[in-house]
Amino acid sequence: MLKYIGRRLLMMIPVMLGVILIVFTLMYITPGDPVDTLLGDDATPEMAEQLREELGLNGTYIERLGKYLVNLAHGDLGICYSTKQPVMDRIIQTFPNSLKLAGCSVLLSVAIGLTLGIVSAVKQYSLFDNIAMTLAMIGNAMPNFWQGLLLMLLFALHWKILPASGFDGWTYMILPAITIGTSSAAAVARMTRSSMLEVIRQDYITTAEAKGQTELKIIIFHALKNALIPVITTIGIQFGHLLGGAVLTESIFAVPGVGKMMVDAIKARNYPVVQGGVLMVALTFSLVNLAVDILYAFVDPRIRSQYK
Amino acid sequence: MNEHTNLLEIKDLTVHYVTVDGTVHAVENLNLTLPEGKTLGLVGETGAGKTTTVKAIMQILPDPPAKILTGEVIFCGEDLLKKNKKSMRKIRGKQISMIFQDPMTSLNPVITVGEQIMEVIRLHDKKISKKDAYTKACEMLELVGIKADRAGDYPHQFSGGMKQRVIIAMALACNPRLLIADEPTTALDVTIQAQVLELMRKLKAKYQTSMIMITHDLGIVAEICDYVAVMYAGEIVEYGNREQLFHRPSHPYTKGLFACIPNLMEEETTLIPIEGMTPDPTNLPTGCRFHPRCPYATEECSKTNPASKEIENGHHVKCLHI
Amino acid sequence: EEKQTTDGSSPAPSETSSESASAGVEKGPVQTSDTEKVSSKDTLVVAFDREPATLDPLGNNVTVKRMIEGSIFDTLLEFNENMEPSPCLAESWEQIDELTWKFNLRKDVKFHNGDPLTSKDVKFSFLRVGNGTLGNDAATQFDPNGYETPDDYTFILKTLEPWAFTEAQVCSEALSIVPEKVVTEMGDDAFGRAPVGSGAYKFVSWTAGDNITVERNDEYWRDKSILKTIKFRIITEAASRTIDLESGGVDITLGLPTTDADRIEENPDTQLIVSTGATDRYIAFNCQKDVFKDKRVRQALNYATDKESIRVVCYGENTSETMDSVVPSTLPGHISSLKQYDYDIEKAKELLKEAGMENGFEVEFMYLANSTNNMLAELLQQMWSQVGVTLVLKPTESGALTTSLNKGEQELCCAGTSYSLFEAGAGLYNMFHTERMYSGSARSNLSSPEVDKVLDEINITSDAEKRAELVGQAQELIHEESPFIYIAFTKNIIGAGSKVRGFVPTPTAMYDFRTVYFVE
Amino acid sequence: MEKTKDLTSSSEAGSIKKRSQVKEVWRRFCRNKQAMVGMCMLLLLIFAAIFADIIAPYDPVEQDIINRLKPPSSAHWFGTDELGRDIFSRILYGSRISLTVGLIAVGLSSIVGCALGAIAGYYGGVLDNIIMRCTDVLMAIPSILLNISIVAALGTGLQNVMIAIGISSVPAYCRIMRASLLSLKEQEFVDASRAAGASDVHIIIHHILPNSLAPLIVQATLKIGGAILSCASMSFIGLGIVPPTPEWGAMLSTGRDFLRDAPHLTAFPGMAIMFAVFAMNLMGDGLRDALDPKLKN
Amino acid sequence: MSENILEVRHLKKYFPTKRGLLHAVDDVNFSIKKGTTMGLVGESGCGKSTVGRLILRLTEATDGEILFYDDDIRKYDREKMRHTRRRLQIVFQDPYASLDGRKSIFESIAEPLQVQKIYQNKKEMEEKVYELMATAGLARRLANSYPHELDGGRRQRVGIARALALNPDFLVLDEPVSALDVSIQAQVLNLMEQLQEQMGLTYLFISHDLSVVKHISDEIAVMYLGQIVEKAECKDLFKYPSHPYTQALLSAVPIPSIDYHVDRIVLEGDVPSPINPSPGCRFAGRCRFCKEKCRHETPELKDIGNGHMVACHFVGEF
Ligand SMILES: Nc1ncnc2c1ncn2[C@@H]1O[C@H](COP(=O)(O)OP(=O)(O)OP(=O)(O)O)[C@@H](O)[C@H]1O
Ligand SMILES: Nc1ncnc2c1ncn2[C@@H]1O[C@H](COP(=O)(O)OP(=O)(O)OP(=O)(O)O)[C@@H](O)[C@H]1O
Ligand SMILES: [Mg+2]
Ligand SMILES: [Mg+2]
Repeated sequence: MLKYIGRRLLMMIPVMLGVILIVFTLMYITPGDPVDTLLGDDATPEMAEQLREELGLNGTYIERLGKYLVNLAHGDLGICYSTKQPVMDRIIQTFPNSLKLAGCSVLLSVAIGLTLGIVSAVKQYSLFDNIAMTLAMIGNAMPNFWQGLLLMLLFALHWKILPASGFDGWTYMILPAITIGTSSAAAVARMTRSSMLEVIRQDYITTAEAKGQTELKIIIFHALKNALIPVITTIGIQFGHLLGGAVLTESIFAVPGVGKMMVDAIKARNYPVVQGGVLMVALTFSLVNLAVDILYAFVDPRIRSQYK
Repeated sequence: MNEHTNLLEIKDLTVHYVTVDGTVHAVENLNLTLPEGKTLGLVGETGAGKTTTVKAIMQILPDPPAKILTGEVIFCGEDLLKKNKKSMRKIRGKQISMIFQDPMTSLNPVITVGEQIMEVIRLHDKKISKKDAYTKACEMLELVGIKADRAGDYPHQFSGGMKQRVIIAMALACNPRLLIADEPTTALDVTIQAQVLELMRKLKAKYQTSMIMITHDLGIVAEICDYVAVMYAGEIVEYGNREQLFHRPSHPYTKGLFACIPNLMEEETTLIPIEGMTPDPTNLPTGCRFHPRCPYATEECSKTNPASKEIENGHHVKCLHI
Repeated sequence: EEKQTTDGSSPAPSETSSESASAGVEKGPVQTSDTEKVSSKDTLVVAFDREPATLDPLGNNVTVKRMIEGSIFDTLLEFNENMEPSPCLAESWEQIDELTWKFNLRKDVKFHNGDPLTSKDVKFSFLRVGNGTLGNDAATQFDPNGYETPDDYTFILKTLEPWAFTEAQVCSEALSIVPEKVVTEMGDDAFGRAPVGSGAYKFVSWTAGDNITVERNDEYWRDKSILKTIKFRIITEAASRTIDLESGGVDITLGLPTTDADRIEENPDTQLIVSTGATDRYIAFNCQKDVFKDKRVRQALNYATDKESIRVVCYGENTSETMDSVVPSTLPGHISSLKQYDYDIEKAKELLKEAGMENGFEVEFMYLANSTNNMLAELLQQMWSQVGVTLVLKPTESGALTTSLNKGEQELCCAGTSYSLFEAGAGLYNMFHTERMYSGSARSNLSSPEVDKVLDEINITSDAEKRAELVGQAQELIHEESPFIYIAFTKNIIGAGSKVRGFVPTPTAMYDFRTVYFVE
Repeated sequence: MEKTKDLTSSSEAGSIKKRSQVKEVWRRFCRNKQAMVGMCMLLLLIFAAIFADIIAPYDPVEQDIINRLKPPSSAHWFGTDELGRDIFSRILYGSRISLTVGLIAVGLSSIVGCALGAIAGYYGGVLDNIIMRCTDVLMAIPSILLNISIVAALGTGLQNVMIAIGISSVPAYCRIMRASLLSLKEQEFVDASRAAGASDVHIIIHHILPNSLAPLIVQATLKIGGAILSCASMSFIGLGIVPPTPEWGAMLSTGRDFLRDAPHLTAFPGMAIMFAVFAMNLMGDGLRDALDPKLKN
Repeated sequence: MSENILEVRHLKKYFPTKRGLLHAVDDVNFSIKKGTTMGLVGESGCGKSTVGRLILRLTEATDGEILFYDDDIRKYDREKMRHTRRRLQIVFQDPYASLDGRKSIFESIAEPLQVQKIYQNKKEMEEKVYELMATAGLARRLANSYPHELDGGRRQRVGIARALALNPDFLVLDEPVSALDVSIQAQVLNLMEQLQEQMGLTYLFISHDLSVVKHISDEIAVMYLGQIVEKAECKDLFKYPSHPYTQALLSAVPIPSIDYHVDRIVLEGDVPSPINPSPGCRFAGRCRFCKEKCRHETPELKDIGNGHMVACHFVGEF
């Protein structure tokens, strides 16, 4: 197992290099000059040139890439063009927030999605099933900003039970987590339902029944664990996406997250921050994937025995 | 056959599967008795309704689509069909246990075999401690010839034969009075099959458990059954003890079955297969259900469904021409 | 120096003119009445729309940053309610000759760390700005070798040429006075994240992306703040800012979306504060492009535009004001007598015909993609189609837009300008002087010798009256050239909780929160 | 003999025509109630898209400033937008672009994704490793960055927007395809086909694809709404559809500023998107079932 | 020129696995005469299917020769192999798994004709398919059915029709009846025999059920762990089973009669792992007669007369 994890960690290196290369190239070919955004409107061309020199934007593609990689090898992600902070600091400021938010949303979506999915599967074709699956579809299709603002209007303005925006404590996390959570809950619910449906038709479920086990316990002890693999996969992907992709929700609820930081940086062509942010998200994404794979092993001994 | 008390008596059992495509008459007016401590072989083609019958005994038929229309399943003097869910759960696993058709899929792949055996022990003996249950589970494994230290292993770490033995251990864990084995060896290799049969025979001798053995292999029947019931399209067409059936097969279907098995011991001639296919269960033939495939069928066979006749002591045949 | 914003999403909180009930303020804050009891609440939460990159006065000038800086730092001079430079850190000042100015500093000023503020710090602050590369041109007119500190409380500065806006420039927050010792110790970048000044508030904390908190400076050299703490919260989403105000999470919201103004006014829990600012919104022809080289084409399209409709739809009937000149009505020298290009399709067609363009043509309109600008563009497109002009819309992503505009690639764009020095001349110079072509403020890239001449003259005219007159001249000339289509003067719309008292919408955007308090 | 029996029955049924697989799937599809509801919904949308010129009561770009932001009324069923345009007409016209974007972007990404996934899964080894690592990389890059760069490189315009959206969702399909391929290629019927002399391409197209379609269809139908929304978010930062072209996503984003005063600006395009997504999902589920001959309706 | 249609020499297949080389087929030699049936029996996992697949090159052999009409097909390139496939066909073990569940019976049978592009004319091809269905005893009306709608016997017939589509000379029958019910099994076996008579087909009949193999084969090879341990004429093998494993195998088959009583030789334990097998007789671990020698020396396949070959050191001694 340790060896397996080690190998997977090693495999992350080429992926990270690929991420850097692609992001670097994408940013390189995208028109727009960070200097224009950084400098005020009344800056002179000389100032611009000087700044460009200072930021190392004058080198060729290869020079710049090489320099970035060398710095990276020393653990240096560069300096944010606008705030002049090390990119690492900026990531440290925003990343935990995104992590918390993503974590909460995933927990929520798992709670909702699993319950809906299981009940739907057990009561296949019932009214509940139909309603739950329709809700899932709507939850999936409903734009986040819409849902977010509606939630905010209801909970913060109308009922005044939750704060509207900001990120000051766990109460602040509820609304954004619901906003994101419900849309990914839809995916989890659908996935759970279909994989549960497959499992409850298996022979070992009948075996458990023949032992005299109760229905609830059969579902919890026997069926769920077997149905979990595709659900975990979905959750892993969702988690990865939420880390850097909850931009709209982050800005609506004024959550200082890494997604918003990256989008702002992209708009300002703040290269080091974009690269650092993407790298961080990619790294976490890979780690989450690894965690998912390890989780597989926990859930399913057959997979466990493959990790040698 | 009545010299023993009957452990199980099935009377007029009718089970239908109601589906969109029509109603499957899986089991129709089925009567069956099993004396205490004996083994009954239930033989018949695929789809004859063997599994349905035993699932009806256990009351684990999927509902919907399955519907038990009429009948009684009297086990130890009580009609199981009248029992509620809860008391039925107490009987399952404890009084009657079942071995399913496919050892490869009957074990939960993500739970250790020890725990799976423990589960049934603890379900029916609420007082037993976890540790004792585990010890008991290990004993059961040893009993079926698997080393106790493998209790912590997962099903995929066992071979097919071992899995089947685990299932047997699980089924025997609570000393059931009736063990139902649904084609316990079809998925296994001949040599492994021999091992499993050997084991079952030993256990039967040791615990005096009554058993229903479902199979379509007459060879297995010859080996371990005391009584044989031949099923065809949801009905028992012939019932008798081993000698009666093997020496004097009387129903044309039973005869056909014997004729189409290549026999290792006898000098070979050509096989005489039973013509045609199992009838469409949603659209059964009128009269005797076997008549479209029966070489002796007459006009009458297509009209009257014959009643079961006792042609000798305990040998029942359902044919007009006996 | 002025601030131009090319985005027009929601007018950023900008400069407002004069104090409550005075000319610029249309809808002043609720006044204190005797029956109200002062609340013990002593934290004010102010929401604004974007996070400053740094709080170093040296950094790129963004309105929000200046406002926060205003509370942390002091400048030598400051604008009073009539937008005239008045004493601040400098008790008094005088012009010694055409180029030389002398400032006498107060002796009782201490930085937040306890060190006294001396002329050395002033010199250091001015030099820093001169050396900066970050687009700060606040000191470009000053002679870097001309700063003198004869004693601890006297500071002398020299301009390179005679320059009329020296006093106004000294008021600008870029020339806030920073402690030399602290800055040298901390380094520029770190100082920008945790500034130390001499202002009414001390910096407390900065949670990236979330808030910046400052606390009352109890050692302040003049009236201290009533409230103990101010928390500046960053809420980028306009709708969220409004909701947070309504739900009580925020006490003052800057940059309220125009669509929410009515709601805030009607809500008994909130109050609306509207004041005229010094911000223009206009559509700029790129005069260097062939289509727009001919003044008549520009005038024709000006006639073809129903400016009032655009203003009402995009900037709100009551939250903006008709723009009748490039100089905002609040600035000295503004003239309201210009003959407007009133919406007149016939006249437009006529002029186009004169210019030989009666068969119509295609123009590309480049603008920052956001919903306000989209509306503006769509309205314009429909209007111009009536005179045969096909407007090709090119909404552009912000990162690429500035670069394109700075290269003058656009044919037509929309933009806005804030006159942050409150000197029309300074703003006009940046927008229209040939010198400034293709710079960030000069979106029309106009090059006219007559205009240049007047603007040059304004620069060296120290007499305010005279200057105002020249500004009037410049406006006429520019108006005739028609480089812009005037859309609106936008107002500053501020929302506040109904319990907030004492907020004065100052003209400088360096809102002074010292007088703010709550009632029960 | 059984054989003769079957043969005799065949002579009377000799007229039985061989049905093609497509027809067969269609027949099963038609029997699925939900799928038919979904298809009717979609047909309605397509009908609206094609005949928008005829049905729409107003010109979708005709502005009427006086009547801006009017709530639904008999004159304007869905009300008017911020420039006084008829929202109903705009939704009708908008279906053209939105449906195109949804369908093409999803179609593109699913085709490319499937092809890559199929290659990776079928051939395995180094190729598999390379392709899968590439998708890992692609998955880790924020789609907004990808979209900005792709559109910046190719230029704005509907076509490029669809390509951009398509590319950023390739990895998901690639993964799904590969996963089902890994298990499918070991199946005996694949060997049977090979034993008959079939080429790899034949096997992938005729056996593996039809058998792995179910999860792909589910994924694709779920993604259609997402594609429309990402098109909107691109328009929102100036990379997508250029106004005044009506497009649901863009209408939704513009309406955002008026969410509280004129909720109908967001509600109707939002419902239109949901309607389309719902229709697609119903159809997708129906198609999945229809593709599987084992499931009878 | 020999009368052998197929000859296999030193056929080897080692699968690389994580735990080592899996010796699925280890030096297998046999030949089959035209028009006869060779039975291949052995426990699950002993490599029977692999042999069948190797012969068709569905799996590439590690080593050895496969002479089809005295020509080594292992040397053929893709195209030539594709053509040869017409003459070498296989009927798979599991009729359900070997049919694509989404293709109708017609499509499944037509596939070989399509991929080999035998008929340009659609009509002709259809006719051929119906003809094949008739040969295999399938009613025409089943053409539009799907595999799941058929019972096992009919499915297996589809598999057979499919294999016959290209008029092969040689058929590998990989446990064609093990998934079938006894009565249907008899039908299929009869059909096979009938086809062999009519078309002069040659079969390699793989099974683990000795009674079935006995019924259909002319010659039988018994495999154990990738190797052939005994090979003989059908009658000889049943009369004088000489390898201890063959004896156990024979005794393990339940006899559907209560008159015979066989002394069952129950083999202890399961089939040992074929990964990196240790030298010596592979059956040694389960053999009742195992001696010291068996553990070290691999027994050769020896002729004990009449072409009856056995690989055991102590053949005839017990
Ligand atoms: N869940 C179900 N729904 C509908 N029909 C069913 C269901 N289960 C079984 N049947 C039908 O009922 C009949 C009897 O099935 P059953 O499983 O009892 O047969 P069996 O004798 O056990 O066959 P096998 O030897 O294949 O196990 C068959 O025709 C079968 O198709
Ligand atoms: N592709 C493969 N990769 C690795 N090992 C394989 C592969 N195919 C087969 N094997 C192994 O080769 C051995 C022989 O397999 P094969 O399928 O030939 O057995 P068999 O005799 O046909 O068994 P059965 O009776 O179960 O069909 C087995 O141990 C199997 O696990
Ligand atoms: Mg059964
Ligand atoms: Mg095999």
